[in-house]
Amino acid sequence: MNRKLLIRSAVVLVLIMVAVFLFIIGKGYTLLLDNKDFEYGGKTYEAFEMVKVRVDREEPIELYPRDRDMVMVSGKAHTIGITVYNKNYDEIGTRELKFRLKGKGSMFLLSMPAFGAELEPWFAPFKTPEL
Amino acid sequence: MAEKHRLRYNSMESIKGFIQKVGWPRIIIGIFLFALFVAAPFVEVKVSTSISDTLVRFGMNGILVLAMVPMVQSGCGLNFGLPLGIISGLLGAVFTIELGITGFAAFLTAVAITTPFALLFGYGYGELLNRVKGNEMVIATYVGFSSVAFMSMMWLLMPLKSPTMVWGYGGEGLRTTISTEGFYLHVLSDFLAVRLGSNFFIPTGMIIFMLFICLLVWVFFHTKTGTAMTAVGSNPDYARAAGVSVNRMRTISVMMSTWLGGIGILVYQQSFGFIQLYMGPFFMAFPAVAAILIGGASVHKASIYNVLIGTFLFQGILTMTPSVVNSVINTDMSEVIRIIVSNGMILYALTRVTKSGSRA
Amino acid sequence: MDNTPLLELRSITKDFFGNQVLADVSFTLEKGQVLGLVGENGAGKTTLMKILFGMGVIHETGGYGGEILLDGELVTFQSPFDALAAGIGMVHQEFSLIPGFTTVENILLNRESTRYNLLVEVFDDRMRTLDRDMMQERALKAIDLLGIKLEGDMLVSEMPVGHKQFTEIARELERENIKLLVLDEPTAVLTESEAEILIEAVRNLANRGISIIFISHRLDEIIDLCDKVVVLRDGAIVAEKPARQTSVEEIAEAMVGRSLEGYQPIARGERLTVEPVLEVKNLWVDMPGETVRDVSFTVKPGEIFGIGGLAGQGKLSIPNGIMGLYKAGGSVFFEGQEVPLNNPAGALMAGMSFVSEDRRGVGLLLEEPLDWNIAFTAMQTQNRFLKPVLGGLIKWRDDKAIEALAQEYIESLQIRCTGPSQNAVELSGGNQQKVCLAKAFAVKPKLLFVSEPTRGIDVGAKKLVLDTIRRYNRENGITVVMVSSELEELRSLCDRIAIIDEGRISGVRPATEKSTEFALLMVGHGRKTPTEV
Amino acid sequence: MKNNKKNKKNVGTPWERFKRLIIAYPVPALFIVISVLAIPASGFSIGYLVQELSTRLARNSFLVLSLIVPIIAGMGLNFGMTLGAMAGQIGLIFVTDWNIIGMPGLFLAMIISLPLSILFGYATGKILNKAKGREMVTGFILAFFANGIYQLVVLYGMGSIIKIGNEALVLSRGYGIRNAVNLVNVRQAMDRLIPVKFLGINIPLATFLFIALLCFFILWFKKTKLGQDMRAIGQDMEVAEAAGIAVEKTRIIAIVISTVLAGIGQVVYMQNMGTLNTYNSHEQIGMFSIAAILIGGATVSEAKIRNVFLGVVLFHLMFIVSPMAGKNLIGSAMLGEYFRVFVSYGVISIALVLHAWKRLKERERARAGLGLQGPSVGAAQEIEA
Repeated sequence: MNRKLLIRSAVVLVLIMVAVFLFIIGKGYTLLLDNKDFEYGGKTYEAFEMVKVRVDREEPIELYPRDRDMVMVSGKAHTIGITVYNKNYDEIGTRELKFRLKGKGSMFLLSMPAFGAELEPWFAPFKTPEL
Repeated sequence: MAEKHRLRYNSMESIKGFIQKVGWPRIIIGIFLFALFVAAPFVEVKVSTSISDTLVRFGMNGILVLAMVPMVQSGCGLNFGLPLGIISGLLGAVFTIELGITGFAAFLTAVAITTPFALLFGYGYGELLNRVKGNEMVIATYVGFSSVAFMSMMWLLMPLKSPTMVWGYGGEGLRTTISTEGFYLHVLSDFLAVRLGSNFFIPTGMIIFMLFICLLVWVFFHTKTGTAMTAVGSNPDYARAAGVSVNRMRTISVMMSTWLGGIGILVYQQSFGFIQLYMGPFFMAFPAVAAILIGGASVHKASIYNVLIGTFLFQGILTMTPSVVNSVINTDMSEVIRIIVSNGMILYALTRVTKSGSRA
Repeated sequence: MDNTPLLELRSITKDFFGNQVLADVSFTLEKGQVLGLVGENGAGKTTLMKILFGMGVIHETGGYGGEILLDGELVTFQSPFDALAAGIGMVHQEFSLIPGFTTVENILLNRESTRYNLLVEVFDDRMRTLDRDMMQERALKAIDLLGIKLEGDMLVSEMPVGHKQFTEIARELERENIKLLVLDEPTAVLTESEAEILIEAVRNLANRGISIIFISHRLDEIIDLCDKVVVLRDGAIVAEKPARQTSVEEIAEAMVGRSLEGYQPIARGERLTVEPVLEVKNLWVDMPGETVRDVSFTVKPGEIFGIGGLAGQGKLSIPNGIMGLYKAGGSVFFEGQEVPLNNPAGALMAGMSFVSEDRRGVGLLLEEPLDWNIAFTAMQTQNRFLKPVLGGLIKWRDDKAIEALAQEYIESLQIRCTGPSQNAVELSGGNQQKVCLAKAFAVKPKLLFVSEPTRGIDVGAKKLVLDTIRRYNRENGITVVMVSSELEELRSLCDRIAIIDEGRISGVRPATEKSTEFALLMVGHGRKTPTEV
Repeated sequence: MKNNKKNKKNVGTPWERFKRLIIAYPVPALFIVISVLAIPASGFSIGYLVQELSTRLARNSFLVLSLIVPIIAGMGLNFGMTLGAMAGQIGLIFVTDWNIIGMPGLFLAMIISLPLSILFGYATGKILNKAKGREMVTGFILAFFANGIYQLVVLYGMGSIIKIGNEALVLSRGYGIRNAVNLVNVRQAMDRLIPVKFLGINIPLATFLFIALLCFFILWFKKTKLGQDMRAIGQDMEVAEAAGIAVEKTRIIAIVISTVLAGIGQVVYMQNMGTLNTYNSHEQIGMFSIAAILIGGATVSEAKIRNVFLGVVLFHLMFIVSPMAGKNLIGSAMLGEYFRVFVSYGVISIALVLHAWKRLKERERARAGLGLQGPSVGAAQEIEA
């Protein structure tokens, strides 16, 4: 009888673990892709003239200066790739990174200039301003 | 000494007996209702309005609840098929308005038109229930539902002309709600009505009418046929052995219940002010069932006393709870409370161990 | 070989609330023996078997006295499942089979062969899947034990009765440890040829070392099959003999043969010459378990006519059929007028009345007051206790008259109650029976049918009830037809007694005839003699 | 006599055999006739209808399948499946609140519904055990009662006692879930998991696979000891009890299984709909599922998997075409609406009446004993001779 109890507890435990796992991989986040000037350490990183952002395997999004767009993703681990263009829309560089979202909240602000400059705090949780 | 002891013992016994007779659910509900009335003034609910509302609802719903009695008494179980009776009442109402009769005559006409429909429907319904003994309640429920849906089609198709009833333009068939104003609105309620100030009102006429119908039913159960009906419900085999036709008694009881349902809805309409067609009668059986059960009836035994007590308690709770609870927690929970109380009561009655299920 | 008997009962006693039903019952049963257990209805056979099986009703009523030894060891079974585990199987009189299951499924009901799978670990053993091949094999093995052939995948609902009986027995045999098999009236529902096959099968089992307790009313079978016969009467063993040393007559005499205190059979022969008041011709009644096929008899005015016979032979259906409670055919004449059958009101209005054997089911409105119970039939069929109101438009129930009537009967029949408004359900069995009698008398019948008037009531009440019946017969001149399983009760009260066997009258004799003669009629020995009416 | 009848089954002209088929399956036959008449009148193209039916089969089959187990156990139509649907909805509300997306969201909703369903099913089983012989009407009222409790929790408890973070879910007054919850995160997540297009028709393959899984489970389940016990109880409770089967426990298990499946089924259903009508979705589901399985030829005491699929197809065919047919024939779409409501309830009534009537007749036949018709003259003579 004890054996049965043990097995049942294990099954329940596995079920809970599956639930937690589903919670983690399924949790939806909104990534705000921002192409604005970014201030960090007293320095201003300017917005790109144009940048194509690709999160996971979604369609790339084009951002011009002062643009902000958003993508919905699930789970914390993602890849982001950007292709940066100059004024004449010539490609001037790319960067790709696998990363995990850190911090609380379901919205994150991803700064493209910061990401391009490989700054450490290139993304941060985003608080919706009170309406 | 011994005498005194005996007395005490007796009074203990009689309290126990009283509780047993009245039943815990009724005592709890009664106390709850009483508490609501006591609490009302403290939360700025006008007691006079509350009492008045309770009385109005009591008069409105009494006959619908009474429609449970004949069927329960004959062993057909709770009349979940009440919508069928209500439909006969609706037919009476609709044809009366089509004829353009007004005032008290309109009410009488409606009763007169309702009667043949109710007897006809009741006969068919009764014959059906005789063929499904032991499963009456669930089938009654669905017969009620089906008939409401069927009549919804009929309301659309009926070639009636009265402008009060048909949609003005572009619509099809009859309106979903038809005002009884100008026809028989309050013809009973206003008769000998007592008004004190702006918020106290006793619909004397309606209550008298309701009590009169109760009296008719009471008289019926004191006749030879009524006695036979009770015996059929109590033990069909006994009744058969005494030469009573069980099926005939059951059919009569169903016809009576159906007729009472029809009259009941007419009384309801004259007070409420509207005739509700289409899906209106759909759920009307449940509050009536709950009320009579709260009044102390069981699945196989019901009396006029159960009707009066039950209707008063149930309608009292429905009136008082929202007004008191709302003003306490500022929320309108009346609908939820109604659902939980009425269905909880029915559920309680259904799960009581009764022998009626075992006997065919 | 060891000599310990397989089963030994040592002074088993049992009472139900002071009512002694078994007194000092002792016997032994050897391995491979067949023991025939006989006795009248109510002699205590059923109770004895219930004790052996540890049925719940025994514990609920205070257990039993004495000891049961199985294989020399003292056993006390707490539930039938204990008894089954100890190797005792029982086949009840009513079939206990699932209609939509096959022979195999029924034989292995709740003992199916199963296969393991992983889900068993999480839930329980019931998640195992059925191993149908294995089940087939096991069931056929059990059937083989009987020495007969049964189709394994035939549905019970499509089986002839005999197959059902064999399926039941096979189910008990399939238990690995089966040592003792109790068969309760196994041949009652079988045809003669089926019964022969069954007897042969039982013999087979005995030869294989299984002991058998065989309960039957067919004494020929008992003599034919059993090694030993035990006769119970009034809860005590009155005879225990090897079957070879006894005869049907001897057993029959032992079964009956006791007289009721204060009553003696009397001859009132002079009455029997008058024109009959009730004439029954070729009556058949379709009452489950109590069918009669072709019954004709006459009853003389003022007579008490008894109808006896063993349970299930059809005696009960005679009054039930005539009074219209069960489907019946044939013809019935009362005072020269034909009585419509299948019409309770017709029979009542002709002047007949009926006290049903099913007191609580048919006889009473349990949840209504006594006065209603007593007056209802008279009110409905004779329009008494009604007051016309509004020029007869309404027939108003006269509650005062009803109460007065009830009060009158409460006094004259000594019904112990709190008053006419007490509900019938609250009375004791004997008082309920008196209410039933009052109901029957209240319609002022010319002829009264009384069915099993003393069943399930205590001794004191018994006498009162019988006295009442006799009083109304003697003083009011009511003709009585009394149906009873208790022969002595009939002999004490009746003028003539008809015995019903297998749905037919096997004989009508004056009550003064010897008990043995009736007993033989009951167990089928009248079947060969022409019926006298 | 009996053999005669049996032989008849396979003889006769095709027409006679056809007639017998109709007599054996009156309800499905009636619905085929209605559909055949109404489809042309509705003016819908066959392609459209097939697409709709494929969608609805995927949407409803799981729920309808959940009714089978209690029918096997002799408990009739499980009107209490509404409670399972509620559990499923509560699961969906939570995953929507937590913003769990796609298939993980669906599965998480199912897992959340699981303990609730088990609890509700257990309570339902307990209550129904107290109302043996009246299971259906009791289940029916229980569903209403539970609806009250559900409203109490969802309309008043959620957002006040139970924390709901997502403001979009909550009514403007600050607590209680909105009437309509947009299930944008999980909308058709399962239906579109494996996109298949066949002859221009979108087929929600993943959902169908999920349903197939349940069918296999049911088929397998019938072969288990537990399934066998349920069959035994369904046919004769007393005999089963006497044989040592734990009747009450088994009945509870049957209802628990049904409730759990209904909970999962409701999640499947809602992901297809995409919008949760917080206070209505579960109410209709019981009635529609029961009507569907009955239309498929199931009875109160017998149901097979094929009844489910046939029933869903026929019921929804009628559901789709009747408003348009009503409009085209009589000029009133409302008429068709009411017609389908009438048919849903009507078919349940007819099925219940047929079942009760049959049972009553069986009981009467049992009372009438051996089916004796009169004195067997031959036998009587034999004795006299």
